[in-house]
Amino acid sequence: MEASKKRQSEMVQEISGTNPLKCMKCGKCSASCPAYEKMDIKPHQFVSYVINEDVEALAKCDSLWVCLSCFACVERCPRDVKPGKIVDAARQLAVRQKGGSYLVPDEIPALVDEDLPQQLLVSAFRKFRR
Amino acid sequence: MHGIGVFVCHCGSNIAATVDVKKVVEMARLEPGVVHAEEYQYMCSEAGQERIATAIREKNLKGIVVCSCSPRMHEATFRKCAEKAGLNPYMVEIANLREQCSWIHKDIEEGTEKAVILARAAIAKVSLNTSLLPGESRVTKRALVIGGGIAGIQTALDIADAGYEVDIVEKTPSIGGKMAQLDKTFPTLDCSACILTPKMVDAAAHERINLYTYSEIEKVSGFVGDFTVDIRKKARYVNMDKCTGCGVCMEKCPSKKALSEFNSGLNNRPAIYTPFAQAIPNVPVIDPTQCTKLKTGKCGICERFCQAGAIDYTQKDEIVTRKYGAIVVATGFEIIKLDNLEEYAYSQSKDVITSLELERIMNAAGPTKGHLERLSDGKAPKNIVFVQCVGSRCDESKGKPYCSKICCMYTAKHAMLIRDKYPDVNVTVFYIDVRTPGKNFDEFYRRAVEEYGVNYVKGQVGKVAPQPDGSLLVHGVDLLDGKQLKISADMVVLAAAVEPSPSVRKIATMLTASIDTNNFLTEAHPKLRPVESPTAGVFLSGICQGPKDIPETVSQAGAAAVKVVGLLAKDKLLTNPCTAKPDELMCNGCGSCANVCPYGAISYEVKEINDHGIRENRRVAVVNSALCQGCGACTVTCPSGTMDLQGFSNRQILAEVDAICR
Amino acid sequence: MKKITKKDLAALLRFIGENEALYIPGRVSGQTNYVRYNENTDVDLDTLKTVKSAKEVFFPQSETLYTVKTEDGKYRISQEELQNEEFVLFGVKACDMKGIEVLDKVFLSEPVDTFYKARREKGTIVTMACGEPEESCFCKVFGIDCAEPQGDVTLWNFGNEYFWKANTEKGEALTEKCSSFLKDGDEATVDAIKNAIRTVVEKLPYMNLSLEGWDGTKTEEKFNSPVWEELYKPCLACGTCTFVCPTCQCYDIKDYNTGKGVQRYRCWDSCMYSDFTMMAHGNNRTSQLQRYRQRFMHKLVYFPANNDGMYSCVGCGRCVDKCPASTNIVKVIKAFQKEGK
Amino acid sequence: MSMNTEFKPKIVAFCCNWCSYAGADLAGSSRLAYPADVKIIRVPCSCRVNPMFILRAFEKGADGVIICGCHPGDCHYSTGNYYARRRMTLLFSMLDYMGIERGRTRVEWVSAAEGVKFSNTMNEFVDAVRTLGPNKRLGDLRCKD
Amino acid sequence: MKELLQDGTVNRVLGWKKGDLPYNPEPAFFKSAEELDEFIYDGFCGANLSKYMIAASALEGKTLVLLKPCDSYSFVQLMKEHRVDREKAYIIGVGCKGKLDIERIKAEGVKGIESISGAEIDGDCSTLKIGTIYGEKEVAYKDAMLERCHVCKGKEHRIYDELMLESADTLDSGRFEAVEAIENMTPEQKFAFFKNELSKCIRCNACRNVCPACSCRKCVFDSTKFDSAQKANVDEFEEKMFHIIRAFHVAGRCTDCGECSRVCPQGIPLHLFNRKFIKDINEYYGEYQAGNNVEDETPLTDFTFDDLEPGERR
Repeated sequence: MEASKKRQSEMVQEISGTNPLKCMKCGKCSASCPAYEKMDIKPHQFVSYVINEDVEALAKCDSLWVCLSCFACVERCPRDVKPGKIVDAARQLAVRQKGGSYLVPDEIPALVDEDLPQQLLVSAFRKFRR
Repeated sequence: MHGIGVFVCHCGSNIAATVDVKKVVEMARLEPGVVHAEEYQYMCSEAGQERIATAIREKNLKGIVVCSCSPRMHEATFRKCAEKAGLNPYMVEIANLREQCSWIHKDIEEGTEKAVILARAAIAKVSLNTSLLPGESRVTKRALVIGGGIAGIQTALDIADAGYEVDIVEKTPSIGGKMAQLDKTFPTLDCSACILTPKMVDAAAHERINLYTYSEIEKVSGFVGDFTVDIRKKARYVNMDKCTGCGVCMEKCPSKKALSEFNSGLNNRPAIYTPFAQAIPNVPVIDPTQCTKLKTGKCGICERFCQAGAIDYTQKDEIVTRKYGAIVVATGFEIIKLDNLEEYAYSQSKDVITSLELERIMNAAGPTKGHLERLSDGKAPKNIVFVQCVGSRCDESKGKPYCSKICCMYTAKHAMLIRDKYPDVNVTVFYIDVRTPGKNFDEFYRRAVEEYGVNYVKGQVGKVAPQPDGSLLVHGVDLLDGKQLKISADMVVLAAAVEPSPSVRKIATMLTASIDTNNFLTEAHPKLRPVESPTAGVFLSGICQGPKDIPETVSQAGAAAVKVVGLLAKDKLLTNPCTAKPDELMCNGCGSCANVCPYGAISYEVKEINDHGIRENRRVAVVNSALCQGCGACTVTCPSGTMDLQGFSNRQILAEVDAICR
Repeated sequence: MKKITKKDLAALLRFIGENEALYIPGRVSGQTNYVRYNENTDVDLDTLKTVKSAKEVFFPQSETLYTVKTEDGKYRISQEELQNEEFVLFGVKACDMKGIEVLDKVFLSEPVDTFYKARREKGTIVTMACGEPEESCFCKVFGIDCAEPQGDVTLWNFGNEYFWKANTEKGEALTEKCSSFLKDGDEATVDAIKNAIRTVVEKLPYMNLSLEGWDGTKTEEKFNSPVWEELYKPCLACGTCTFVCPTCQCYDIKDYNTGKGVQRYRCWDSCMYSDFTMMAHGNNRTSQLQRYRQRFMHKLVYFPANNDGMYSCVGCGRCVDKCPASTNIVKVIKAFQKEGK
Repeated sequence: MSMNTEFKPKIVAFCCNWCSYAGADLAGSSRLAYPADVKIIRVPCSCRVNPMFILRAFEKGADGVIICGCHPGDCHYSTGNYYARRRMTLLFSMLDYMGIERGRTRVEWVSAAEGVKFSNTMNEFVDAVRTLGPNKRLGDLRCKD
Repeated sequence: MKELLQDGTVNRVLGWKKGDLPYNPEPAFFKSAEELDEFIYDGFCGANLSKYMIAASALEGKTLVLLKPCDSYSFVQLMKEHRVDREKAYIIGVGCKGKLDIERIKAEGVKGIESISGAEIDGDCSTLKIGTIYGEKEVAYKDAMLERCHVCKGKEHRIYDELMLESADTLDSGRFEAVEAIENMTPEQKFAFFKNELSKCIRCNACRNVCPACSCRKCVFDSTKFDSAQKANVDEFEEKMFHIIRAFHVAGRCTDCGECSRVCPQGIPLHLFNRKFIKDINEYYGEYQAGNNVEDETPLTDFTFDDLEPGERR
């Protein structure tokens, strides 16, 4: 059990390419987050959840689907911890666990707004295919 | 070499417990060249040293090996002992049987076997040792202090008071440095100028202190005790001897568009200026990039108004060459550029300022005459937000990885002063940690919270958004409440990180003093030699070594001064004789050794060489043994083995290798 | 006169190699040198000249003379044993055979070199006539007939066979030992082979080289000739010529510290090296000109003067082939020839 | 297993005077054990270590050679270890290229404060050399007996 | 050349003199126009004359020297090391169409060579017609070229006063192919490969003495300072020691002129050592060509703070 928790936490770090231990707990991510109010687990908490190896809680939380993937937190983090990437990684884990997809590839082009940043688009696909 | 003596120490039971000392003695006797071997309880004791001395005298020993503790501990002791007994001190080698054998091994057999090998290696080495004599170099009884801030001034005063001449080289037109720009100082709230100005005057008036303001270091050569420094005295265009400091020129100067460096660029100054009213020397300089006369040849107003006739548009930079025995680096700091931290809107809004700018705004001699007002519209702010750790404790891509150390305290000071003077102003401080180690520091911070009602919020600011109405929307977070905050502020003050003055890189290179990845100068030892640079004769004072506040800077300045005085008090310095030595006959003059020498100790000369009867002029390497520190980088670069290191020669090291691998 | 078919040769070599040491030209990474035979040896009797000559079998590039060891602070000396087993040296060409004769003059005259002598006594030399002499060959200039080399046994390469003739008692003994592999051969064929070789030799470019004036006299005149001043200039002072030469016999004696003692060994030295004959006071030949001159004066003047006119060059042409700067003994002889005119 | 415990490798460690030698002293005064197979040669700086010394050690029968110096940036002579680093990088690469076991050579930066690191490094290195067994590829046969 | 010699611009010409066989011209100093009749420059003039300029720099007056493009790198490197005097050299950069290796011709089974045509510098250098006492032979010029010409550094001279003759492109293989092939071997294969090659070494020092980078007045292997003076290959260790140290000493200074491999009497591919270091330097510290100019910092007397650690790979 312990081992699998550890493995999940490592997976998040692997997928996100971040090192949560670099966090100095300044909260700048949460200060920057436009979706903060709607989040049950706040951006800065995401980092400590990974450190504390409680990815399961992250995979269940609403924040995953509230996060806009605007990456303001990633951009502004003074320690280069990239909380947004962690959210993204946790979301991927959640999606992998659930499987299935509501979106059919053919439907996608119609939904795409040309001006959207690529990264946001990819995140959106991940997010809304449950 | 014949006539080697071996002395094996028991070190009480420290060595004898895991090394069969008798066996080591017995085995040492079998080594070629060994004529004497003995053991004793404590070789370093007086009785032990006496035994060594007696053996040297009676058996006419040519070299000795002491098998004892680390050479870092007692090499000097045994060298002195040998010298007293009439043996050259460099004919002593130490086999480290304690730290590197008996203390780490438990098995006697194993320990003894290794001890024998270590002794053997030392014997093999000593048999190739040669007598070495330390050279002597003279000490110029004058010190150079680079930088005229509080660190430099204090160092200079302390050295001068001890009776030695000191030159201060300051790149701006006046001494005083950053401290002169500050309004009040923590934790006592003294007026900065009130405590600094007397020191500036003292320095200027001191008979043994010589000021080179508006000057820069051009070139440094030489070595500890005997540095030669070229100082560039930049053209002031004002004759220092004639100027009375009346200030008419500054009033009359029509070109007033330059930003005042002293006021952090918040207002303007004329082309001819002194940085501030109490400047020392109180002699203005003409900024050649601003002066109409110097740029176009027309104007000349200052010259007309100067009754002393001190204006001289024809002045040129002047190079002064001076000799020094010691150099103190006190180059201070700058505030970092905030380009990488655009979220704080520093470049977008005039009302987002740095703490240093706030110092000027709060100062009675500053651009707002000491009134707290917004720079955009001159209105009194009602809500002020302070942001801590701006660019400090950051990932390399964003700012500086270190804590700037002074921000927590000066922010508390600012917050307190504002609440004191303008009780209706709301002050919010966003902090990550409040760091207050220091005498009366935490008390000071607590007063800000408890007595002055400053609102400290744990959490960082994510963004400062200038609003159309001129206010600033600060997006922050209160991590303890778990709430995101959006505060509408009139003014945001950023505690921007400090960094070493950019000029330090060039100076460090000239001095061959090492700097770390953040451009702070490296100390010779972080704990035990914190005010000395690894380069002999170069000392460190103030923030150039690492972030520090005023009291720390002053105490470090004093410490550096003591080190300088200790050096200047000597008439002669003994130089380390373990230096590189080239064999002229073999030298190709290729130049690779000089390329790797960190001390510039190697030069090339064309000399007449007599190579077994063939006389010819050849370019050969010459080592200045006073400069050489004996690292040996050159010896490996030299393909022919022309360069060798005395005391650690190729053959000596190879003999050790052979003895160990035997 | 005997003969052996080429396909039986491998078996013969294996037979000899099983009973005693056999040294034979073998190929290692593209180069042919004398190697100690074993089953994996890539025997190469077709390459005319081995890189190093056959001399190293009798006078190895380096050999230990004695060893000193320290035991409990005392020294113990143990001498290297002399060659005490019979061996066969196979495939030596006429020039190398002559080279061995030159070495005999040096090492077998007083004081006799016991190491060399033991090897000469234990060794049986099987020589081989040259099939296709090359342009750098000039053995005939020194009176050597590469169609009929000396040695204990001589071989001639012809078609699918080697003709085999024993010249000495040792040769007879080897022939006897190997008799099961040998059949009778006829003299006439061999004579025809010899003639064919001699005809080829006449066509070689260096055949007209004249040794006139190199008779061991006029030492001063040769020594002081200005010709050397230009000749030595390309010389790089490497030891290639000396080390590939079948007659160069200079050696150095050195000590090697093994950690447990000292091994005294001797190794080939080259008069081209700046530390050749280095003595406590320095070197008596300080310039490359002097060193260069020494080598050729020794081969063409000093040696014949002391050895009844025997040159210590055998015209193998190895130095012609191998000199990195393309300077060599032929060019020296020619330069003097030209100067003489 | 029995083979490996039998084999006592000869290890030469070149330690710079200012950091690594002091680190070794600290390991000693902290009683941090490492195998007696390691013998230390004191050099002023890691840049004093000539490739000749390393090859010579192997020639005479060493099974492993390790060079310890100040951490990059901390050199007492400010730049010595940077040169040493380049030299050793190239030398080791060449040895590897010639089929000499990579595990027989090592460079480690050990500060005067890193007694633990010194001891751990030596333990690891000796283990690695033990696994490789006696040095056969780089050694003079004359020194073997 | 004759004119420069006659009008006193130069005191001598350093070039190649006709050999007494069709393929063995030797480096020579010509002091008069008359002597120059024996001058030759053809496909067999492989010798790198830069090395001889060290001695020539000590002579009175200027020496006219002919340098092929690859030789000019050596000259620049020697200038950088203050071993040759630019003022004393009048450099004619001569074109090159690839230099020939007589060993390669002989390896084709050619024996008893009497004449060779097709090696002339003004020819098209495509086929060598070889007359031998055993009949006519033909060898493709390309097949007879030295290894170094197949990895030619280019037709540009790094330094010259005057240029003469056309060059040809001879580059047709990867410079580091052979090195990479060895790198990809197992340690056992690597060891066997080098053991096999180096066992042939006779310590004649030809590689060292011909090398323009090995220009020490006294080589460590001739000096007593390291107790390293050895003459004979008593043990295979010694060859390794010699060749590793030699390659190390010229690392960052070797221009890859290929002379060592050209002169080795035992055909040891010595350039494989130098080229390994060149490859490593390029990979670890950035592309570097010794002899390109006199300004670049030599890699081994330079460093950056974030150089990779020994054993690390980039």
